[in-house]
Amino acid sequence: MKIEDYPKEQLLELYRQMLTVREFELRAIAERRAGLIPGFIHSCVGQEATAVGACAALRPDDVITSTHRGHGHLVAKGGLPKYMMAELAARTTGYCLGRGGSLHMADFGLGILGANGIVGGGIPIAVGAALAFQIRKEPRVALAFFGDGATNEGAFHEALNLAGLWKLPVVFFCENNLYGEGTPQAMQAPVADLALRASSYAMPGVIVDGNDVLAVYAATQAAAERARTGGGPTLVEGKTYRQRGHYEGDPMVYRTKAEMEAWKQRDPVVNFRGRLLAEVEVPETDLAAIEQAVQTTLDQAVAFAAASPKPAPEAALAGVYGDTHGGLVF
Amino acid sequence: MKIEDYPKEQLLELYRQMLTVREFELRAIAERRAGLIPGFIHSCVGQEATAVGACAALRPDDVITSTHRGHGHLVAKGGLPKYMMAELAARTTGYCLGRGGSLHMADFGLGILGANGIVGGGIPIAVGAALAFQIRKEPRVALAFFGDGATNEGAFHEALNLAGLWKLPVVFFCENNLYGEGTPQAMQAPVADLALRASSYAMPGVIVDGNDVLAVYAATQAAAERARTGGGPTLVEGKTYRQRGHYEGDPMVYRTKAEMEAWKQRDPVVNFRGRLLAEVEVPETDLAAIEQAVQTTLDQAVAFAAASPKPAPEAALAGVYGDTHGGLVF
Amino acid sequence: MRTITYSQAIYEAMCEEMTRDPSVILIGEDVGTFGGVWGVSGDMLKRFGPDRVRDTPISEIAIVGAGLGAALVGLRPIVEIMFGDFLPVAGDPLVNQVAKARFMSGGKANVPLTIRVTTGAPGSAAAQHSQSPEGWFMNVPGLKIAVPSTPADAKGLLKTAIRGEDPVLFFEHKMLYATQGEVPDGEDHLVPFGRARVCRQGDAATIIAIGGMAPKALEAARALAARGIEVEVIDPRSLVPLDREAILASVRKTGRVVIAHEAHKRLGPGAEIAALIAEEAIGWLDGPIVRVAARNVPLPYSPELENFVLPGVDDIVEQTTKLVNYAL
Amino acid sequence: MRTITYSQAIYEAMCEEMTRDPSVILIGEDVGTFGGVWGVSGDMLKRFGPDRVRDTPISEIAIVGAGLGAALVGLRPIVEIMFGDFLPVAGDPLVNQVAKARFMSGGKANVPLTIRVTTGAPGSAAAQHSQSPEGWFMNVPGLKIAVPSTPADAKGLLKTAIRGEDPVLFFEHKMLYATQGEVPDGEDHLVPFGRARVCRQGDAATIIAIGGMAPKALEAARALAARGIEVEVIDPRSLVPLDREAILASVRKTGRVVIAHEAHKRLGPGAEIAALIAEEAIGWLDGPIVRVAARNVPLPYSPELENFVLPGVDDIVEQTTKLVNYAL
Ligand SMILES: Cc1ncc(C[n+]2csc(CCOP(=O)(O)OP(=O)(O)O)c2C)c(N)n1
Ligand SMILES: Cc1ncc(C[n+]2csc(CCOP(=O)(O)OP(=O)(O)O)c2C)c(N)n1
Ligand SMILES: [Mg+2]
Ligand SMILES: [Mg+2]
Repeated sequence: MKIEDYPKEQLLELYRQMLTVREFELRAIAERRAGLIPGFIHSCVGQEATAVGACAALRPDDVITSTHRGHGHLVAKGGLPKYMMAELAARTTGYCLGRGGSLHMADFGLGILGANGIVGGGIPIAVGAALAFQIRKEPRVALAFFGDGATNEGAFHEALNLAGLWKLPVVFFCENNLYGEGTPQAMQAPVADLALRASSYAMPGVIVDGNDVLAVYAATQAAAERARTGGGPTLVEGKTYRQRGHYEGDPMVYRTKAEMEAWKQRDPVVNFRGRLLAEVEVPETDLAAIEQAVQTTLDQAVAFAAASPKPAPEAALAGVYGDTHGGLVF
Repeated sequence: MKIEDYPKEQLLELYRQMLTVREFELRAIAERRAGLIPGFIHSCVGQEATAVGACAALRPDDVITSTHRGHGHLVAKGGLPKYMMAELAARTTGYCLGRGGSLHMADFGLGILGANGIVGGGIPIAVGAALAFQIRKEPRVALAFFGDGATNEGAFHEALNLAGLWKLPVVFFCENNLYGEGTPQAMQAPVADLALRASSYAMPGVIVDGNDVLAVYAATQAAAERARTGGGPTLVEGKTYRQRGHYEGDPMVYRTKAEMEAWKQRDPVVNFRGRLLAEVEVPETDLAAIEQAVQTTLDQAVAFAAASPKPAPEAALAGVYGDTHGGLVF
Repeated sequence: MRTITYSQAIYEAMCEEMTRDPSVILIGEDVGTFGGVWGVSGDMLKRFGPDRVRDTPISEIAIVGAGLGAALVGLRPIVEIMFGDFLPVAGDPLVNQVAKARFMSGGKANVPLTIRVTTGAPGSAAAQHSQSPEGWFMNVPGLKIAVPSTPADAKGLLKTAIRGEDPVLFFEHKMLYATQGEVPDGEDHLVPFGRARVCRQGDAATIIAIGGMAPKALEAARALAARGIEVEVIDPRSLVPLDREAILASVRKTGRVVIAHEAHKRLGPGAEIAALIAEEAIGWLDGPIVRVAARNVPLPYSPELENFVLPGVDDIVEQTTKLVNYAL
Repeated sequence: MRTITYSQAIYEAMCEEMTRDPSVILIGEDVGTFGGVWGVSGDMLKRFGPDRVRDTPISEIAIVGAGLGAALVGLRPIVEIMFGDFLPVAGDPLVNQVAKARFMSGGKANVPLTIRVTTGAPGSAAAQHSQSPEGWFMNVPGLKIAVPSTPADAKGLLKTAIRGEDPVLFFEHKMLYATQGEVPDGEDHLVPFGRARVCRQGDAATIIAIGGMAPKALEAARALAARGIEVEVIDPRSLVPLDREAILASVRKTGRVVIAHEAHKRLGPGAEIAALIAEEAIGWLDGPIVRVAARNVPLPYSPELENFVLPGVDDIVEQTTKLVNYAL
């Protein structure tokens, strides 16, 4: 499908979401420096198109599992910046009541089964959700996001094998951003195209330009459709790039300015904006309105977070178990 | 290479080894019933050709890691039946002084880095040995044996990736006997040819008739040569069949008599004997002499085991650590 | 009341709960066609079909991880791990995912996941098939740990686990499968977690015995009684939560404590019980807190060595006798 | 003697041993180009080359398993696992392979393998990056466990680990990396395992403090001294082997014990120490054995919550004061 064949509202929504992700990250980084946010941030700046394109192909009752670099996935699956920001600020109004932080945000109502601090940790979880959908004969799909580095973990292998074997409704979405922390992908695996690993599990492997939100959307849409109709899982690899450090503060000794510059030219948000103007003649004012709205959303998110209460210390003791067997101390 | 191109002594040696494996298993099973052997036995009856063919391609200073079904690997790598039988009988003269039993036999002098009770557990160990050979620039090879079921473990994936990435001198030998315990291979993975999983790690994958000792030898020989000369690892899949239960006592509800009968026709030991007689005209008397010698070896092994002392109970406390830091109690 | 085996009790608990609630499923290696390597699931594949009773590949990470994912969207999976020794293969899903999902999400995740696993030495199975990992995850908040020692407890605790909202590591002792016992009738025979069972009353000493050691402790108690020493035997039934009150009450009564488990002594579950008593009831003690446990070496293959390493009835009798004669 | 950081001490130990013995190598995630996520390996890739200092893929099973394989054929690998929280990812190689290889082979396998791993909460890193797993493997015979708290101990214990013949889990506390201390000169500064360090003498109570809690215990001791309470502070330096004698000797002297660690309280390493004392020195105790440890909940993200969960100097002071005033 060409860009001009998409409804204009859909294109604008994709832009709005990508911009929200981008601006959320930049704002979170700024607020971290300013002291609102206590923990680490692994930003997904540069990877907005994979998050937004993939989730655009999902329905509200589909589910995702996410990663340490998960803010984009959350926004794209419907997560609200204010609850995210409040979580980063460790407030009671945050998605996890301040207990989880960046690495563990989840919203089960939205089908967000959780970010994850363990590389590859979310992949088997998505497979399990898909198993439940299959058993209950629900037309729902689970999508697991993970990085290139995660494909070298045992969890990736076992999970894909199980899904391929049982033809589970899962989409495995690999965001190949060329690095795992400071180690280039080429020093982590002897294959550059991770999609080819799909063949080990009798599932299709698809490579897309991960910086092109429409390409990501189309590929994920096809994979989700296939999964939903009993065709089994697909491994989708989006080739992309992390524009900032692995974490904020990363000295980035492991890569060159030139490489970073080259990828900046392929910025998914900036380029999509350009295409909207050039290829489908969206008026600049429409975009400006979105940009304004996104800023407002984020201003409100930060204000909401800052105004929200910090948890009472003893709150740490709650929420470990669902049943306390008559109020036992554990 | 055709059978007639092999030196006769080599062919006879392959036969002798396969027969030793076969007879070792049958004798061990009998001695277990008779009460000499206390533990479980996972026999490799039917899989003699993979063990013997693969190890024939190795040099004495090459190393192997083995599995729960490892007696054949041990014999083929030079393990002596008497020390094996003594270990099964839990005697102080056994390979592990009676501490390990069937699942843990090892002889570091012979390059046998150990059987393993954990499915897939030995694969990363072989990779580590290969890493040492590479670093020390030694022309040595490590070979990991494992079953079809093991290819679904995370350890398999991580180990092959590391070996493919670093071009380590390893041969990954998958004995695909169509079952993992009571579960058919087809219910464990959505691909029947496990050799194809090699492509995920940029290494060649080779399929051989695992019941043809010469085919196994040739394939392993090529893989070992490649590894030894810096060409990196290979995944070799030998298609074979376990003729007896997963363990002795297995009711085998999961497979048909017909299937078992069909594979019996492909018995690696019986058929190789037939070929020796028919295709290279080995005199029956030569074979009879080998058969006699094997029986003698096993008689002696059983006698040795039975006559060997049982360990003193307190011996259990020794051999946990190499350094005791001045005799500390741990 | 019927008299059935421990194995049958577990089978019945699973079948009844699966009949009662369609969201209960069973997955694991060889649980289907094979009927479970320990024979526990038997004909469940036939009874409930391949959708709800699934043989899996040998992929412990995926099995446990998938159990969590299924639980998060509303199933109540029972996952079987054949040997407790293999729990470390699924170490990450257990420790970092299953245990923490609820807490990390601010209490929002529901994790009704039961992980059935065997424990204990079945005899000459050696170091990788004989371990007792009941304690390995006690330091990981978020998991519950059940250690039934009788058919009635096995059935009732398993039902509580399956109906509950939390992840449970359910340890089935291999040598107990064939043991018999009375089990209350009815589908609602539930045994609560955190409630110890006083198996026998006495005041000379308290023997706290875990899992497979509970029947051995009772045997020891009978032998001790023959010598005129009446001991109290307590089976905690669950290690997390632990019935602190029952344990402390008995200690206050007897003043002498022996803790028996098949796990290795060093930082086995008994260490926590000993530490608890030393912290909460030190003034009531009339002697050292004694642990009867496996020695701190891997489990050996040889029967003679294994027997030396494992704790037995004799060890309990001997240690208890010594303790009873101890004068502070 | 020079004053260097804990981090530098570890770096020096590795470099000196690699220079001394070509069979020592370092492998792990980002140990090379990045210089280690904690900066510890720094320029070692440049100094020793990519053969001996290897960045690995994110494959903890393979890393630890390969470390074992390399050790079995004569290398002395140092393997780095970035966070202690990830040890369960490599659960099988650690528990079933590395720990047992020697014993299972009848004592024949040599396993000179050092596994460096970080521990402790660095602040708002949440439940999967803040754990203190020092105790998780104490119930697994075959592993040694080192918990250095000073630069001198870090250097000396690491050298002992690298030169030794056994697998060692070497826990480096993240919050200690930047701390300074005097370290003896020379390449043969070895600190033996199983020899505790008496950091401060006193007779009012014994505080046994593990890893990151050792400096906090000393701070608490100074605060207590200001109130006239002179406590003894003991750092066990290794948990396996444990210096039973030093601990028991101090307990016999003071009669009061506080055990402090950052691991969760329930079956944390302190449980074993408490159980040991309750078994071997019960008659010497003048009060309960107190454990100051993290609460039994996963580590939270919020600083307020985290602070509430973790044990601090104040907790030690408060608990010790209470204990000293306790009358049996
Ligand atoms: C099991 C595990 N090992 C190591 C880490 C440390 N770690 C966090 S992110 C990361 C890199 C992940 O790379 P990739 O999967 O490509 O994701 P990216 O960061 O590039 O998005 C590593 C090694 C971890 N969190 N979990
Ligand atoms: C990690 C682990 N999971 C499960 C088992 C139990 N088990 C022992 S052998 C076996 C089947 C292995 O199948 P395969 O790898 O094909 O080898 P085969 O027995 O066919 O030789 C299983 C499941 C185990 N020993 N280790
Ligand atoms: Mg990446
Ligand atoms: Mg098989």
